[in-house]
Amino acid sequence: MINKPYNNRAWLGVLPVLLIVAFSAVIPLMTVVNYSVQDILDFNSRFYVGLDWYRETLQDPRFIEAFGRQVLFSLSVLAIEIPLGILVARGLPKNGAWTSVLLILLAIPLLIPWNVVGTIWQIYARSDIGLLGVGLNELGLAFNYTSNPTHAWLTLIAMDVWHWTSLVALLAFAGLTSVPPAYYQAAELDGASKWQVFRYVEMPRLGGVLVIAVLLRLMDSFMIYTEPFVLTGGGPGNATTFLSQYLATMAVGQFDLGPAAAFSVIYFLFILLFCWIFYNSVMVEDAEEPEGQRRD
Amino acid sequence: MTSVSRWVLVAYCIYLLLPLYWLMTMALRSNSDITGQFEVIPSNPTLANFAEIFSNPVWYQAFGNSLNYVVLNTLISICVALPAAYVFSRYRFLGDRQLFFWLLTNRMAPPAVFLLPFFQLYSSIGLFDTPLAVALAHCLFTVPLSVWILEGFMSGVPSEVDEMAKIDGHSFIYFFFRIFIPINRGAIGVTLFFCFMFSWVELLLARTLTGSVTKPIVVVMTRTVSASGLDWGVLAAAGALTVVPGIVVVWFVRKHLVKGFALGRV
Amino acid sequence: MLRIQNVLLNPGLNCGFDHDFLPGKMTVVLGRNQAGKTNLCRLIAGLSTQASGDLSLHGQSMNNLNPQKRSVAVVFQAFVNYPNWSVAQNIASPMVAANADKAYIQYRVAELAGTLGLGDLLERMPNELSGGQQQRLAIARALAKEAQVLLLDEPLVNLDYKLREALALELRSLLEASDTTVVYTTTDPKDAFTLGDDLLLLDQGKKLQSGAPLAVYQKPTGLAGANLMSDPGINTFPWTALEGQGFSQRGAVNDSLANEEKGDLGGVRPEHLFFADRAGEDAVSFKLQVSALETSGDETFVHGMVGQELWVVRCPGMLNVQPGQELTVAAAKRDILSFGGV
Amino acid sequence: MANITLEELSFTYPGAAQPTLLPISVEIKDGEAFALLGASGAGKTTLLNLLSGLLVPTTGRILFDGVDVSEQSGSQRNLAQVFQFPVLYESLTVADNLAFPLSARKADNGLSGSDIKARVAKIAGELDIEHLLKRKPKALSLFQKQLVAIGRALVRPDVSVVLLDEPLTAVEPRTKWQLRQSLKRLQQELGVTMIYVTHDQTEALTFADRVGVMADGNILQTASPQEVYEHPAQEFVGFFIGSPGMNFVDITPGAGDNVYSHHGVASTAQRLGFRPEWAKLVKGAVAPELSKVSWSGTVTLNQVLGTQDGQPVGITTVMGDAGELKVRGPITGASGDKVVVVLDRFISFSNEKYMASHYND
Repeated sequence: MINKPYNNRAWLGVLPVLLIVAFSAVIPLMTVVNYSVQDILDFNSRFYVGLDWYRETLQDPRFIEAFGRQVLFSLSVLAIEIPLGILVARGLPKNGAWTSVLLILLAIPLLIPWNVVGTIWQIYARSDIGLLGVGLNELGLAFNYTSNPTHAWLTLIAMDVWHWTSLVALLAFAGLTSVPPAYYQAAELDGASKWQVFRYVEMPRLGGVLVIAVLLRLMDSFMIYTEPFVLTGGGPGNATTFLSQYLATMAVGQFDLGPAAAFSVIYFLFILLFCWIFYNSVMVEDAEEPEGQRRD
Repeated sequence: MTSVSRWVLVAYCIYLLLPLYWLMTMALRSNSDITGQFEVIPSNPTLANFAEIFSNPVWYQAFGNSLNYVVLNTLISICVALPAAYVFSRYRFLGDRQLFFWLLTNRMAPPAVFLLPFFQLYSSIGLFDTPLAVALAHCLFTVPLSVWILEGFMSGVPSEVDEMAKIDGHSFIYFFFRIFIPINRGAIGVTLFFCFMFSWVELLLARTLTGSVTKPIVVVMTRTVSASGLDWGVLAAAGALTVVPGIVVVWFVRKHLVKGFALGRV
Repeated sequence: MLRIQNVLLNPGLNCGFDHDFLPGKMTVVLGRNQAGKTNLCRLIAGLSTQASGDLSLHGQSMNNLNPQKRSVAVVFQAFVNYPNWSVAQNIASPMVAANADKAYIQYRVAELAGTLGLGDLLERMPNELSGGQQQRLAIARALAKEAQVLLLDEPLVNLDYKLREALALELRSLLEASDTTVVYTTTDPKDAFTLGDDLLLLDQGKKLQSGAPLAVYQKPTGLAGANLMSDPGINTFPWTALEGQGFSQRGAVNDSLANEEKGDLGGVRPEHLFFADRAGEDAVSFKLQVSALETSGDETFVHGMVGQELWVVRCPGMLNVQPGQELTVAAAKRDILSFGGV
Repeated sequence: MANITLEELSFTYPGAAQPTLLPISVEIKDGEAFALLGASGAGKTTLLNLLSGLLVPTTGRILFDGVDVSEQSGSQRNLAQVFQFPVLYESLTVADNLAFPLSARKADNGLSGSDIKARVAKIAGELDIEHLLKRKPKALSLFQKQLVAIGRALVRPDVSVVLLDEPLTAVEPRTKWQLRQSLKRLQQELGVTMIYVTHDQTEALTFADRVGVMADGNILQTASPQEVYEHPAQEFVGFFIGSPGMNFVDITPGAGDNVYSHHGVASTAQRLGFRPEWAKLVKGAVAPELSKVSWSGTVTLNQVLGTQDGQPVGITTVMGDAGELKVRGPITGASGDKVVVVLDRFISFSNEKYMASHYND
């Protein structure tokens, strides 16, 4: 695909997408921004309040706590899933019958509806009927994620690792299998150690794929809602109430539109930032390696 | 290094399978049996819970409702995304990069942000509690997702194929439907799968935009959580049933699965 | 007859060129990489390109006809076939587009597959074929269109040299009989002689000269044109090297036109040089310091220095000449080209 | 540097019906430049992978200086390989790339940091790529990258053999001959045993002291370029080398004395082979001298390839009772003329094997 001709008639192809997505994105987003700068008592009495709601939200201690918890959650999840994913990918056999079986096994958690993941872990970790819960208690740790915040946190992280590490593993595996066999052969002939093979042959190839994995995981974990809602409902207390959870309660529950709208806009801006990083890292046209044409 | 990673792989697979095993055992035991005594291997498994789901209208209607809007959403997304992805992969045009990026921001947008406006929008145009409402709302992420994945696959097909068709004398329509789409059937398969999964899985918007008439399975499952006197067996069975379609379909799209997850960027 | 007028092969150029392609004949467009060969093909076929120019076929303008409407068929450099269609469907594609009737398509596909050695591969998919077979399939499809103009853009460059040799001759016999106007682009002067009834020489988007292969070979209009017609290119020398060999600059038999690049210069083609054991009085000789040797069996290329210039001598058969030797090498006076400085 | 012996070496891919490589016995002397020439699918890559330790032989043995290495890995055989496209460590500079084979084996070759630097500087000097030492591979052209890859293969002073798998494939045609020349110069100067795999006859005949011509998983002939060109051991070798290759004509010499027996052609000979430049064209329908082997026919195609002394020179294709023959020389006749192809020299074959060379004195 060396040259893409410039052709504005191409807009015809893009119009339907624009209409549909604009209908479900632009109009609602405008209403959110609209609400975020007004105080609305009822339909016909609303007046402009400028950035008050933003200031209020940013100073709202519950927002800051929820934001802190969200960042802690996302970082801890990433810190586990990325290295674990690479290790799992390196453990996978490159070809042979076992490869496709293992790939499908790894893909299963990614295909389970998010709420069912919450349900599975809810059943699995309960201290009365759960294999994990009962097991841990047998070992003498008074484990109860419904009452103890730390236990709740650990269970949440364990669940997310269970749910999403496979994505990192599959992406890393795709990166590893894109290494032409000649590189491994050259390294072996050089007498490179296993560590040197990983650092000088595999890592340069993994770089691009890992950026995608990190950013995808960061964005998805940053807006997580369903699994914590099912597992802990944000409890005990609001020990595990993250941003989406807090915004959902504010927006639907108490109906104070202004702060909820401001909160939404702030939240969306964060996601926009991650998107921009993801877009620039993915769309850079890195020069493809010429594989040499197989002649016949 | 590889021996360590081989051990990590084995350990992780066990870690992966245990909860699934537990879900299956729970689904095969009646609620009283579960709360009765703790067993690792069920002594008297029964299929009562599954029977309950298939007989109780609340459950199977919920499955039906979910399927309703999910299929609708998937069809809309794929029909709309195909021409757009073709155009993104073949041409440069005014604002193409910005539009492509804007689509990405919608795929990544937290549903919570759109909760409030959607609720107002759809109720104001009288679409509340209809499958179309949730289908259209989910288009917010399934359409961008489809465009990105399809564009990733389509830019793998050399543009000489398009030019060859032109020179052979085929009209664009003939080329698009009889040559281009068959070449990309693998990509379309995996895109359909991802739209289906994303729409099937989403809870927040589905719960907000549906009332009693079109209550989807995701809502039924989470609603029973908060009620006291919870029937674990039935819940586990329902969970197991929702896992099945994923596993069945994954076999067909396994070749392109990873590329799909990476939004076509691998 | 295909006529192209004020053609600008890339936007940077200021003056376009015209050319008439001999109807029913095979014209070879010879030029280095990036000379604009592919842009020319895309312009004639009507595909998107930066090149611009007026095209007319049998008098009617083709400028604003889309590729579907132009009676032009193309074979690309990379073997392009429809991956989702079988060999038979691939060949039938242009006829299906022209909605010819079924029986005729059936017959024509079998006939074309036969002539191009794909007879027993009709049900196979393109990716199951070898490189040579894939390109034969692309050629069969191009012929199936029965267009008045057939463009072949360096079709053989990705093939093994033995396959290239065979396919070049096959193409020649296939296209000689037909009354299609064929345009064949290449970087290899050998193709120019094997396939070309007429030649068009391109250099950085500009037309150097055109004409029959032998005429262009013997009467290059400049250094660039002369270089294109020999592989490796022309050996050049300052006129002073010919002192006392009874040779006047302007007296050269084939006094070619002035050339702007390097000023007063003499040139001799590698294949016109021979080792000096039989240098008669109608020849000139040079001192060659041998630096390297290349042989392909039927020919040997002797690389060496003559004064400050790097020369190549191309002689038949195998030679046992050692690097480091100093030899005298000669060429007939009539083979000396002179490029007077402007 | 090692002397390499292959004894009845063959290979069958698991699950394949017949062997990809038939039993081969060849001896490659220490410091020799050996070329494996064959079309795609002739089995040269399989043989290369057996030599590099990637594949284990089905039958036969590989000996490096008399030691059986058939089961050993590539690194145990202490060899190096240059691939079709440049294989470099993207994250390391050129200098580190060149030093890597030495530093990675520092334990057993006992070289100090300064020895390695000196060795790298020497190799960089040989390939005149000193100005690239500080750069990363990304910043180099394809030609330069392949030069560095060759440097990596030569940097180990004790390398047993260097295998080259069609190293010029990805290089721009115009610059191929420069890379060929530096490779040949380095081989002679460093005296490293090199095995060069290619399907291009010019690369093989230019580079090698001896050429092994392969077809259908077998080495048909192993001889010097001159020998392989002048006296092909099999008809395929005569056809494959040379462009166009050898002409072949079926003959039945029979017992009595005839033009064939005058040239010492054995009665059991079945075919004659002659290269286009070993024959001359004579105008007219009848052979001038009966003492020479000749066939009459009509000219069907004139391929001009240039001029000699102002006269067009090239390949003339003649269609006659002996089939289609190609003759290289001055183009005299136009297509349709009656001509006679007179042989100056030819080779007699019986069941496709070389019997003898025959000359017209």
